[in-house]
Amino acid sequence: MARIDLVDLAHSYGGNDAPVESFALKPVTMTWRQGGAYALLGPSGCGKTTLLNLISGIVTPSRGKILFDGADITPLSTQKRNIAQVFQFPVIYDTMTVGENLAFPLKNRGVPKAEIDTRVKQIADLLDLTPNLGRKATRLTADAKQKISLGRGLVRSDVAAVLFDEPLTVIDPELKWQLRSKLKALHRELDLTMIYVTHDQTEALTFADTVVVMHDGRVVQSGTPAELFDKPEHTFVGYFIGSPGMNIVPAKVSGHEARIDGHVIGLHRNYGVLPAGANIEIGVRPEFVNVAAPASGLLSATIERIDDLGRVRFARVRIGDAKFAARVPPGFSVPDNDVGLVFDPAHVHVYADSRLVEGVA
Amino acid sequence: MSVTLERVTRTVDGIPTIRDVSLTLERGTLSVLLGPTLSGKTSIMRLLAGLDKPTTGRVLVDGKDVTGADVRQRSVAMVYQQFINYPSLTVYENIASPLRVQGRPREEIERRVQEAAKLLRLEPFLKRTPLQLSGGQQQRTAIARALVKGADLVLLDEPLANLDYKLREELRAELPRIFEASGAIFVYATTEPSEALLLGGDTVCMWEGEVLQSGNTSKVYRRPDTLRVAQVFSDPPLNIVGIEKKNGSVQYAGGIEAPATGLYKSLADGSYRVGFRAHQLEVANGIAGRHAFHATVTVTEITGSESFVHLNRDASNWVAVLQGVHEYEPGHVLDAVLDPENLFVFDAADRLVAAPNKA
Amino acid sequence: MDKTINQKAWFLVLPVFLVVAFSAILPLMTVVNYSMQDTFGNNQFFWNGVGWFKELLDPSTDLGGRFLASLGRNLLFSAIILAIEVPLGIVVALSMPRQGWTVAACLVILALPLLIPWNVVGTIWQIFGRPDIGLLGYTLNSLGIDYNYVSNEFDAWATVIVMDVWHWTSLVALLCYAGLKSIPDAYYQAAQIDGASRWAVFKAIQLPKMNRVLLIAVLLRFMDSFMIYTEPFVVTGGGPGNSTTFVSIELVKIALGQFDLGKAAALSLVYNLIILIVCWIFYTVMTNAGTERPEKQGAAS
Amino acid sequence: MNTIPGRRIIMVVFLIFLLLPIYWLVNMSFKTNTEIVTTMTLWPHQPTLENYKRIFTDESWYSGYINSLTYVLINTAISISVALPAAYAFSRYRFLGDKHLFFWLLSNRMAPAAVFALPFFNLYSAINLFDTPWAVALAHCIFNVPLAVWILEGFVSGVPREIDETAFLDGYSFPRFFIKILVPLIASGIGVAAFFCFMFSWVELLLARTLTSVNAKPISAIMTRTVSASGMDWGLLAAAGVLTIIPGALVIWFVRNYIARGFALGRV
Repeated sequence: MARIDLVDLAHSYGGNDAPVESFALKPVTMTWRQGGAYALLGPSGCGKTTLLNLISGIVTPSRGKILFDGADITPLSTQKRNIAQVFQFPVIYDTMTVGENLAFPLKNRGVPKAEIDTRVKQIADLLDLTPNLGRKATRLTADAKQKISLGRGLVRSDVAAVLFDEPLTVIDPELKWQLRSKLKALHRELDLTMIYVTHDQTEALTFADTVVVMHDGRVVQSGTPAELFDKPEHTFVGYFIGSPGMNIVPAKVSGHEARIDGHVIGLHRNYGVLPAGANIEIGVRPEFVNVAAPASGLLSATIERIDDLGRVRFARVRIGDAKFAARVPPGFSVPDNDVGLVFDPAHVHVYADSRLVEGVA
Repeated sequence: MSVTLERVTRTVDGIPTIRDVSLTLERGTLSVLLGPTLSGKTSIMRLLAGLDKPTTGRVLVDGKDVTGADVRQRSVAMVYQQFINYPSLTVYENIASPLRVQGRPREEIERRVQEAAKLLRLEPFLKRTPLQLSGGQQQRTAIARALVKGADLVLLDEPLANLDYKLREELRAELPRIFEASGAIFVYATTEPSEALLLGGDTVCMWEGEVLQSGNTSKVYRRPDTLRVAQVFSDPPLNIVGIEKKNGSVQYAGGIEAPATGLYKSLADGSYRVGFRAHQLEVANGIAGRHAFHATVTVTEITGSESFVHLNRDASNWVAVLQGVHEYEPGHVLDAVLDPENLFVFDAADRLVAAPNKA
Repeated sequence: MDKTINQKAWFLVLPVFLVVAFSAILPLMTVVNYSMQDTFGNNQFFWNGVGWFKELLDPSTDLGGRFLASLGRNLLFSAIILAIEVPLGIVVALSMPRQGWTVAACLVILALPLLIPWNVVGTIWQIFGRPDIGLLGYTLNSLGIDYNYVSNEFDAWATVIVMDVWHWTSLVALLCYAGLKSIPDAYYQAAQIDGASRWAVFKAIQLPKMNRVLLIAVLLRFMDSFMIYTEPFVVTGGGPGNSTTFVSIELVKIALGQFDLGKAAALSLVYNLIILIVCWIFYTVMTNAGTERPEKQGAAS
Repeated sequence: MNTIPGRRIIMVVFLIFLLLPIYWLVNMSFKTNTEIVTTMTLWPHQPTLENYKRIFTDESWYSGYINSLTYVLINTAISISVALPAAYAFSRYRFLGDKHLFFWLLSNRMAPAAVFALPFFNLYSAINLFDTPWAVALAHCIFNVPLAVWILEGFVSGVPREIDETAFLDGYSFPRFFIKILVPLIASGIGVAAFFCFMFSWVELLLARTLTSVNAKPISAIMTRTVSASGMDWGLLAAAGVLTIIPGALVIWFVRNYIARGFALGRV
């Protein structure tokens, strides 16, 4: 179980002298504490798999270092890094039974047979694989195979970290949540550093206590699910986390007020004078903007559609030419075209060139 | 223009995939086929399109029997789950291909293809081949080709299932606008209740090759005929608990008793099954006097906007949903509270006897 | 989406059926016809019923003796070349470079012997092995080894076998290489993570993944070696004596050499029957190997 | 990780083993007959193009190449054109006896040429096609058509069925779909199948020699009869041999990524 430090780590498939903009992974320095559960979240092509491959040693970084518990393991091969990995599709040894699959890593290390058997039995119980131990591995369903793949890592008592590369892709939708809760329970029981790569926000936010959101090769924000939801530090995080994503609308901001399309919205903090020339926007989640009857003091918007999802209703509205989503309070009968928007000032954020501006309380 | 399936069945290698389905689709309507995987959605679509022949029963278009008709004579377009395009043609040619086959004049093809490309925001990609595009753009190309043809019947078979989470959300928000722009009959298959609710129109609930209930989407959502329909139309899964109604009070399976208020009041004595969706179960601490149950948290699934709390109570699994981010540690015991006004009651034969009257 | 049942598909298949039937079924009918008769040329035929078939199985008769002897030699030959070419092919496949232009270069050179007309292969080795003008023959003899494939039975066998290894090992290597290339990188990464040794990787990943292509390689190599004619005929003419007279060479001697139609036809039928049986065994094994899927646990939702 | 120690040496040794006999043939093809018979030289001391000149000028020699190319091209054309629709049928449909037919084709690919030598001789003489390229072309169909069907069936199965359905839904008729949509998608497959039909017909000797006598004589048959008055003319024989390797060597580069797939009957 290791603490992982990324020191100015970066990687470019086009060689080190290529422009930084083209790097698959822009330079990043972070520390992942020992025993933590981290999720690398972002759309396809954002560099999350590259980062995972750098940690597992499959790819050697063109720049920077990786430390396990302070020791520089960048030059070490995957084998010597003592990590475990569960891949996107189940990787099992077809000709072996489940038990032999689990015993394989220990047999390779020359561990005495008695110790192998006890260890395998222990991990099989942990992963509810005991009834299948004697069966051929290829005979099992996809989720059982992924457990075997995980089990091969866990049998090694000294594994530094367990890496997951979108492990639920081939699992049937109904079984996904069971495997997810199994992984979460394992993380609590085994005090293991776990790193989970996915494009699905539910998997990331459910599994990890720290989510690293990546976009275009850059780590955009790293924080707990609550931080990502309440205070996105970048407009992309606001857009990517939450469904529907955060409304991001250009506005003029000074002091305690933001001005959109001539209307003033009160802000929770004082933003003084923002850097000139920056692209100023305000961001607010649809959950914190309620639809109300049009009134003089309220910002007005024209309704395009009402999305009724049963437990919650969202109004798709337009302010000038900016699209906007707002919550329809339960029982509110929506007028046919114009409507007023009531903002919750505490959840309205201001962004300059897509980065969060911290106002003065 | 209407398309009808009349008492249609289909068996493949002896296994019945469609059991006695009758369905009528009118012009300009959108019908959502909602059901779990392998419930027969794709089979129904292939029968509507004429790609497969029914074992028994008939397929009618405007009353005329087209059961045996070759797919080429039918005016049908289909979008598959795995974004099917012609890999060797450019996006422009892909969209234009149905018109070229119909022998339309050049300018008309140009106009209609540009129009469809604009609707699906594909103008910048017209010269590329599909394999150079992202999954989302490939699926938009397939949808554009399906629309440009002006077919009377447009079938979409779980078109968003293979897309990234966020891409799915974006395209899902655009679909209503895209469908309104064309007057054809739309049939949209999905496993996700939220897509049915979002698209509106009618919903046809399917289960193992049968149509359980069909009708206006919000009506079916709010008035499911049977427990099975309610289950099909609930994500996360419908919570169920057995009850025994006896002289003015309700005995919940697992040992809780409460006065038969709300919807229970008008029930005759006897045993029933109560179904309630995740948002109908309130998670709070110690609200006395209401129908409250002690339950232990197994796991909390967080999507950002909502948190689904999986609970275990008396050996059955329930799911409650909360707005925003709420992390409950597994093993934590809390009170799950039911509102007798806001739940569904089904009789011993699983038929609906009581449902919440408000929206 | 499995295949739909459509009897109209026969129209699509008809051209193939007619062309192959014209070359296969029609001639086979004449063979069956001849196999029941005897003739002394000049187109006179005498009914002989199953006479020839009985003789074929009776080593004491001339026909049976020659057939069973050549069958024995052919099976021995096939066994030896399989024992050499399959393992050697695997080793060569494992030695292929991983990427870069060298891969294409190796592939082309490996494929070269497979593209040479079979008689030219014979001619090459006929020249190559001659002590006076052949590099091999000359070098061996100058090293004091008395190597002469024309007169010495062992040398003839050695030459024919080395020629076949030279001619066809590349096929096994190419098939195994294709099998290896289909293995996703994730398997090698998993093996690295599990600390597997070279041999463990071969036994656990590469061999199981190659068993399908190895099956095809063994089928092709057995079949082609079992019906070999041209190359040994060009080099040794079936000699010395009839030590390298394989079944096809014997058959051609009887059919086109002696024009003994009856005997040749009977031998052809038995020969074809053996091929058919072996082919059927491989076909069923191959199609079953392809259809073995992990069973889907739990009822389909 | 996925290769073995010492792989470079093994590869080099094996390639030398393959190239040595060919080098010796090429080396000899540039020598005069006297030099061949008198001294053992590793490269031609008095190189000559006489052997090649003889082949390109002597009608009885170059006609062999023309005859061979004629029947090989005819055979390839026939094999591919009949195999394409059949490959589509096997890939897309289940029909009465499809499994047996597919097996029967495989068994014909494996049929020994020796078995058919005599019957073909009688058959083609009977329909007086004997000693014409058509005889050999049709005879070679017995193993080339099955090969083409097996290879093309693999490539057609690579195209998802939904593309056929989308085309039919778009209104394509079957022939138009086949030519405008399917054929472009399996163009590489057709190229591979054509190369292997060409190649297997080009290398075959027994049937080609049995079914021809004078005016359709292929090069392979002419080569086995080069005993001239002054004994074996080795240089000429070597040159003729080298020229038969050229066609395969030229085209192999274009199908180098599909070599294994072609040889394995498309099953890889």
